[in-house]
Amino acid sequence: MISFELSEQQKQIKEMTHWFAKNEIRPIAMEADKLGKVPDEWLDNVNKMGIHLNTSSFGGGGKTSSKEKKEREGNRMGVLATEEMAWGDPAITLSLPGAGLGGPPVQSSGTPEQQERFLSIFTKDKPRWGAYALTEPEAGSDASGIKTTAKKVDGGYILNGQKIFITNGGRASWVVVFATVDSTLGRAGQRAFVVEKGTPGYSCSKLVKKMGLRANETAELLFEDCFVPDENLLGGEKLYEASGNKPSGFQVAMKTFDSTRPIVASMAIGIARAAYEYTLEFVKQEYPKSGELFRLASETLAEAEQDISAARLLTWEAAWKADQGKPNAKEAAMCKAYAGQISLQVCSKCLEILGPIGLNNHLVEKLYRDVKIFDIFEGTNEIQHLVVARRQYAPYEIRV
Amino acid sequence: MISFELSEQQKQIKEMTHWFAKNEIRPIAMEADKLGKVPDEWLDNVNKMGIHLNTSSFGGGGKTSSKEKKEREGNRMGVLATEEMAWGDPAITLSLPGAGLGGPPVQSSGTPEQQERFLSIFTKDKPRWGAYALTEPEAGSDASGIKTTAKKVDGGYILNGQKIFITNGGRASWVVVFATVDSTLGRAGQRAFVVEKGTPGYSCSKLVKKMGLRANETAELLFEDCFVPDENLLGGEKLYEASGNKPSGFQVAMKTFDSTRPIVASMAIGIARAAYEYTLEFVKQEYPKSGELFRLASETLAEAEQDISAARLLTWEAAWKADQGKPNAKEAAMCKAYAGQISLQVCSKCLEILGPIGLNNHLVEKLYRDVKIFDIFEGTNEIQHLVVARRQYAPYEIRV
Amino acid sequence: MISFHPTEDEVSFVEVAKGLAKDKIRPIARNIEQNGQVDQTLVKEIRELGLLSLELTEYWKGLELPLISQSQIWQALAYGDLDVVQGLPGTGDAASMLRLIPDSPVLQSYKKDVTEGGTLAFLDIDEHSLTNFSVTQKDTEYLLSGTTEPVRLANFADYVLLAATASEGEAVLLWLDQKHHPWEIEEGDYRLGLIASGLSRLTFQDIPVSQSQVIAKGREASDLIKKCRSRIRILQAAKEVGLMEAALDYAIEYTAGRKAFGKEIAKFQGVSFRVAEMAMEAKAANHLVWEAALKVDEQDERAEGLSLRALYRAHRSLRYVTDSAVQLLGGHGYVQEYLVEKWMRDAQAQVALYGREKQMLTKRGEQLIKGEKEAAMS
Amino acid sequence: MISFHPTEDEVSFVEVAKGLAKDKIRPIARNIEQNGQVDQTLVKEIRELGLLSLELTEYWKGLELPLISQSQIWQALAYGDLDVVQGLPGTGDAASMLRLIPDSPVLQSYKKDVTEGGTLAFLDIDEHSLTNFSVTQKDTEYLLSGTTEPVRLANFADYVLLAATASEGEAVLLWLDQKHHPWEIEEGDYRLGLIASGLSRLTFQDIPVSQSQVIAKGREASDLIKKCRSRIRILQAAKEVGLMEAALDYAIEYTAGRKAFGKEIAKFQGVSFRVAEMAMEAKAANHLVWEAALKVDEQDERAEGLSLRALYRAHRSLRYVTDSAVQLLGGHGYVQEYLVEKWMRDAQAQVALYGREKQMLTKRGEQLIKGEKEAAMS
Repeated sequence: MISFELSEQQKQIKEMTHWFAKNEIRPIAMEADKLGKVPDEWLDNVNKMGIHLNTSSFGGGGKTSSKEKKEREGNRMGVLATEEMAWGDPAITLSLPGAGLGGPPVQSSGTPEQQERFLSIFTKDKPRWGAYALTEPEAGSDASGIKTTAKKVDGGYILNGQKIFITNGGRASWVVVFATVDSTLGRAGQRAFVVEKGTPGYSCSKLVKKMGLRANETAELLFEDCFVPDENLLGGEKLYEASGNKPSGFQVAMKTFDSTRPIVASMAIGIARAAYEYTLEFVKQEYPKSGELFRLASETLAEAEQDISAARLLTWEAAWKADQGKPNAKEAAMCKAYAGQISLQVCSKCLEILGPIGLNNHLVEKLYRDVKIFDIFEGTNEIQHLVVARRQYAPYEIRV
Repeated sequence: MISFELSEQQKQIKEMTHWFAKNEIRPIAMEADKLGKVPDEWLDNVNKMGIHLNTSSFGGGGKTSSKEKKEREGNRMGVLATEEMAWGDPAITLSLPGAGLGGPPVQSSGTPEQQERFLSIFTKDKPRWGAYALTEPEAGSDASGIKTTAKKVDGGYILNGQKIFITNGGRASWVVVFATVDSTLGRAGQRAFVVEKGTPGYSCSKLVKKMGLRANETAELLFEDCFVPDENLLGGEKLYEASGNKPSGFQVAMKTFDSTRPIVASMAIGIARAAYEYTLEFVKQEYPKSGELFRLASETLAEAEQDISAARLLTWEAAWKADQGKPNAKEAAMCKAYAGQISLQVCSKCLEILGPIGLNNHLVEKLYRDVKIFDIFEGTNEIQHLVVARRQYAPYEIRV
Repeated sequence: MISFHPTEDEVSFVEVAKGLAKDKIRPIARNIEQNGQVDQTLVKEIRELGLLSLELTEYWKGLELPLISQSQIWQALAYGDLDVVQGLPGTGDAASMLRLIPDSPVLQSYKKDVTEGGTLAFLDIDEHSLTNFSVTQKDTEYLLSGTTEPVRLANFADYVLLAATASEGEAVLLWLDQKHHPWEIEEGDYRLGLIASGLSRLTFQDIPVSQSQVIAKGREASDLIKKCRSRIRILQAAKEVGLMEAALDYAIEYTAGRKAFGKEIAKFQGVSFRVAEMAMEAKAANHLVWEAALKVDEQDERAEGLSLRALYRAHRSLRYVTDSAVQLLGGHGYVQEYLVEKWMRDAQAQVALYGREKQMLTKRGEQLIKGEKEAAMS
Repeated sequence: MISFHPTEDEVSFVEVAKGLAKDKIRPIARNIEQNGQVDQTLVKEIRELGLLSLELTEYWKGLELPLISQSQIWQALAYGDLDVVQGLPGTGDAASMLRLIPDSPVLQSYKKDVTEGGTLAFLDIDEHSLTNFSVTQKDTEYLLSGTTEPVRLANFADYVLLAATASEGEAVLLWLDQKHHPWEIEEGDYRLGLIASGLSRLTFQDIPVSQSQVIAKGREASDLIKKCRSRIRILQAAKEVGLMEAALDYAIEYTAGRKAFGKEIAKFQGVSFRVAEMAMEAKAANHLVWEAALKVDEQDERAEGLSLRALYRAHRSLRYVTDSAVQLLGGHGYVQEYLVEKWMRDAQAQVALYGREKQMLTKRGEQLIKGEKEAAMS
C-alpha cells in the first residue's frame, strides 16, 4: 500500500535525531561556523553518547536479524535521520565522528575482515573518522577519469596521486581511496583501497576555506609512493577478479553514490527546511498580517514548502527502492539533483523575505552558504541530470 | 550616444505599420485562424496597397542613396515594423505577399540579374510570394546536414530531395532551395538555387496542419529530377568559386539567419505584446482593484512587461549591429532565443490571468498557439544557445 | 511505513486503464478532437469497466475507491489522452459532491437517471469568478441569472450541481434539472484545447429554484464545497500527471529514434538535460498528488492545503512538460501529425480551467502563516 | 535614433574604470574582504580620478554625469569586485539626494567636510522596514528612536541623510551629524557578503533633531525621496550588471581552460547552454538598466517604473549568474581560492539590501494597471 506515514521505528529515529539536532547541534551552529570548527569538547561528548555519522548507526542499534519477517528499512531510516541532523546544522552533522561517506563502500564491498577492522574503531573512548577520497584536481567527481595510480608490488600497492575536497580528510583514521592499476583499462583498472592514517607517503597537504560548511573540515590529500598492503585493497583481489572485472573500483564508487545520494539529498532538504521554518517564524512575528508584504511572504513560503515536500518524497522513494533491493540509480540521481537545486532557491528566497535584517547574524544566511555545495558534491546537478536521462533512454539502448 | 528613442523615420514606419496592423490585420485575425487561410480578397487588396513582407520594403520606399551622409537603419526599421505587424497577427503577417524569408538570400547573394529577375515580380497586379527551403525531414534546421542533391549537368543542375516546413511554400512563385553538389564536401558542397513554380519535377506534396499560425500556409516541397538552369544558381558559379569555397550555400544560409533571426524575434515580441496588452485591458475592466487577484495580476503583468522590453532591446541591439555592418551572430541568436522563450511564457501567463473565460474566443489563446513555433523555427532555442556559447568561447578557440 | 507499493487491486485497475489508454484512447484521440465529442463505443466500454464510477458511493452504484487508488487510475487513463478523459460523460467533477452527500433527499428522484448515464456539470461559482452570474435569494426561492464561466461537460449536461454564494453571503448548493431550470448553452468558439470536453458557458435568465432543490446551505454547504474542491483538485492533478507521463515518453521515443546532424537527437546538448528535468517534474508532481490523496483519504486536516499545493505543482509541471515535449520534437512538435502539439494545447486549457497557480499558492501560504484553521476563517 | 554606441567620453571613463577594476580592485578584493574595509591607497586613487563624485553637482565639486554614463562607469568598476565598490567611502547612496538638493541651506555648513572626504550613510526608512525605528514629531523637533535595518557605509559614516515618514504620516528628510545627533553602531555579525561595505544597524536613543536639520518635509520630501530612490535603483542595478559580467567571464575562462572526463568542461552537456543563458541574462539586465537610466536623464514620467523593473531584473539575473558561475566551477567554485564563491555571497547580500524582487514587481504592476499617476497616489 502506498503510504507516507512513518513506521513506529521510523518515528522514533526521527524524534530522537530531531531532539539531538535541536538541543545539541543547533545551539552551537552559528558559533561553530564562526570558529571554523566544531569544538573538540563537544565532539568528545557526542562521541561518548554514541552519536555517529553513519547511515547504519541510524538504524537504532538493532540489526535486523530475521530477514524474512521484517522489511528492511535502513535506507529510509537513514534519510529520515539525516534530514533532522542537517536541519540542526549540516557542517556539524558532517563533522560527527564515524565512518561517514567511507562507511558505505567498506560495508558494501569490504571483506568481513575489513569490515571488522575498519568499522570497529568507532568506539566511545575517543572520536574517530573515516573518509572517502574520489575527487581529483583535474577530473572533478569523474569516477572514470581517476589519475591516482596504484602500482602492484610485492605484498601490496604503491599509490601516487592527489585527492581534493575530502570531508574530514585531515582527521580521518582511514580513507577509502580510488586509484587505477592501469589507466588504459579504463574502469576495469580501478581499485578502491583503505589507507590508514600514519601510512608513510600519505599526508594531508591542505585544509581549504570554503563559502560555507566552514565548521567542517575539507582536506587535500597527497599520496607519494605510499605503500598500501594487499589486505587494504577493498574487497580483496577476489572482488576484482570475480565476474569478468565487473565489480571494479568504479562499480564500488557508483554503488556508493546510489546510497549516498539520497543521504546527501536529505541533508539539503534538512537545510532548506531549517531556512523555511526559521523564516516562517520570522514572518509570523515580524510581518504585517495582510497587504503586500504578507502576500509576498505567503506565495514565497508556499512555494518553498511544496518544493521541500516534493524533494523529500523523491528522496523517500530512492531510499525505499534501496530498502527493497531494487535498482535506484535514477531515483537517487533525481532526488539529489532536485534537492540540491531547490534547497538553494529556498534559502535565497528566505533571505529575500528577511530582507536586510537577515544579513546580521541570522541562521538563514549561514544555511545559504552551506547549501550550495549540495548541488555540487557527490556529482553535480549536471551529472545527476545525465544519470537520469541515461536511465530514461536505456530502453532504446541509447547512451546519452 | 546610447539612445532608445526612435528617429523620425523609425517613428513613421512604426506608426504606419501599427495603423495597418490595427485596422487591417487585427480585425480578421480570429476569423483567418478559423478559416485556416487569409481571405484571397484581402490579400489582393493589401497587395494593391503595396504592403509586402519583405524587410527591405519596410524601409518606406526610399532607398538610401547617399551612403556617406545617412546612417543605415534598414534593420532597425525592419524589426520595428515587424513587431507592429505581428502584433496585429503573426499568421497574416507571414502570409503577406512578397519575397518573405526568400528575400534576404537573393538580396545578399544573388547576382544583379537574379535580384532583378526574382525581386521585381512583386507587383501590384496580383499577390505573389517567395519562399525559403532549408529544412529537411531528417535534418531539422541543420544547414550542414542537407540531403537534397544537386547534380551538375549540362546547362544546369538536377535536384532531388524533400523540404518541409516551408512558409508560403505552396503558393510561392519561386523558392530558394539549399542542396549539396557533393555531400562528402560538407559545407563547401552546398549551393543555393532559386526554383521557380511550374518547373517540371518541382511540386508541393502537402500542406500541413499546425498548432497555430493556421492562417499561414506551411508546405512540404518535393524535387524529383528537377532541372534547374545555371542562371538560377544563387550568386552564380563565381560566388562558390571565389575565396576558396568560402561563401558556399551554407554561408548563404547562415548569413540569412543573422538578418532573419532579429525579424523572427520581433514577431515573437509583437505576439507577446499583443497578449500582454489584451490582458492588461481585460484586467483593467474585469478585475477587482485591490486584493489577491489584483496583486496576482500586478506581479504577472509586470513580469511580462519587463520580459517583453528586455527582448525588444536585445533585438534592437542585433539590428543596430547589422546596420552598423558589425558581426551580429551572437546578438541575433540571443534575441531570437530570448524572445522565443519569454513570448510563450507571456502568453501562458496571460491565459492564467484570463482564466476559463480566456478559452472562449479570446485573442490570447490564438497567440499562445501561434507563438510556440517562434522558439523552434529559424533554429531552435537550443541551437541559439549553442550559437551564443560558441561566440562566448571563441576567444579561447574552443568550439562547443 | 513509507512505501511506494500500490496494492494488488490498484495494480490490476491501472493495468486495465493503461491498456485502454494505449490501445483504445490514444489511437482515436485526434479523431475525437475533430468530432468535438468522445464516441459512444468508447464511452460504453469505459463505463462498463466501472471506470466512470470510481468516486461514487454504493448508493450511486459506484466503487467508492479511496483517492489514492483513483489517482493512479485516472493517471493511467489520461496517459492515453487528457481531452478524451475530460470528455467522458457521466457525473464528472460532480461525482465528488455526490460522494459527500450520497443520501441527500433532493437527489433521490434522480438516482435512476444519474446511475444510468445522465451527465452532470459542476458549476462552482467561487469568489473569484469573473462573471456577472448571480444567485439571489427571494423569499423561499433562489433566482439564477447571468452567464457562467466556461465549464467542462456543460455542453452535454442533463443536470447541474451548482455551488455558489447567494446574495446574502451564504453558501448554497443547488440541484438543477434542465427540464425545470432551463439554461441556455452559449454557442462558444473553443480552439485551444480540451475540445471534446463539452466546454460551454451556461446562461440563466432569471430562473427560479425552489427549496426542494436545495441540497445544503450555509455552513453545511460551505463545508461540503470546500471538501469537494479538495477532491476535485486531486483528481484533476492526477490526470495532469498522466498527461505528463505521456508527453515525456512520447518525447523520449521520438528523440531516441531520430537523428539530426548525424546523431540521435537524444545526444544533443540540452536535449537529455531537458528530458531529465521533465522526468523529475512529472515525478515531483506525482508524489505531491499522491500525498494529498492520502491525506484526504485519512481525513487529515491538512488535506485542503495539500490539495492546493498538489494542483499548483501539477499545473506548473504540466505546462513545462508538454511545452518541452513540443520543443524536443522541434518543427514536428508543432504539426498535427504528432500528438504533442495537441497535448500542449490541452494542457494549457486544463490549467486555465482548474484554478490559477499563483492563487492556489497564495492561499496555501496564508494557511502556513496563519495556521490552517485561522486562514480558513479569514 | 536607436543606438548602442557610448559617447567618446563614456568610452574613456569606462576604459579607466575597467583598468582599475582589473589591475587594482580585483587583485586585492579577497584581502579587502578579510580586512573588512577598503584600503586607503585604493580609495585615494579612485577619489582622485573623480570616480567618487560622478553623481554630485558642481556645487559639491562633482562631475554631474547623466545616469547613462554613470551606469557604464559603475558597471566597469564593479567588474573588479562589488564588495570593494560598495565599500568606497564618501557620499554613497546619499549622493543621489545631494544631486537633487544641491543648494539646501541646511547643508551649506557641511559642504567643506563632505567634499573633502566625509562619509554619508543614507537611511531610507520606507514603509516596509521591519524595525521599530521611529521618527516622532514633537513641537518643532523630531525625536529619533530605535534601531534601523542594516545599512551600507553606516559603519564609517560621519553623517546620515535620513528619509522617513514621521509620526503624523508626513515624509521628512533630515540631515544628521554624528557630533550633534549621536547614534550607536551595533556590533554586528556579517558573514554573508559585502563584508567591506560598512554594513551596520544604527541605534538612536531618543535623539532630538531640530528644524535647522530639516532638508524637506511633506510633499516636497516625498517627491525628493521618490526621485532619489529611482536614481539609487539604477546605480545599484548597474553595479550588479558589472558583477554579472565579471562572473560570466570568470566562468568562461575557467571552463575553457580545464578538462574533465578528458575534454574541456566547456563542451559538456549543460555547461555551454548555461553559459549562453548567463550571457543573455547579463545582457537583458544591462539593457533594462540603460533604458531606465536614459528615462531618468530625460525626466520621463515612466522613470520610476523603469527603475523598478531594471533593479528587479538585475537582482534576479545577478542571483542566477553568480550562482551559475559557482556551479560551473564545480567544487572549485565553493572554495576561497577562486572568487566566484565570494561573488555569489556578495550578490545575495546585495539583493537583500536593495529591495525585495517581488515587491518591486508588484509595485510596477500596480502602475501598469492603474496608470503611473494613480498608482503613486494609492
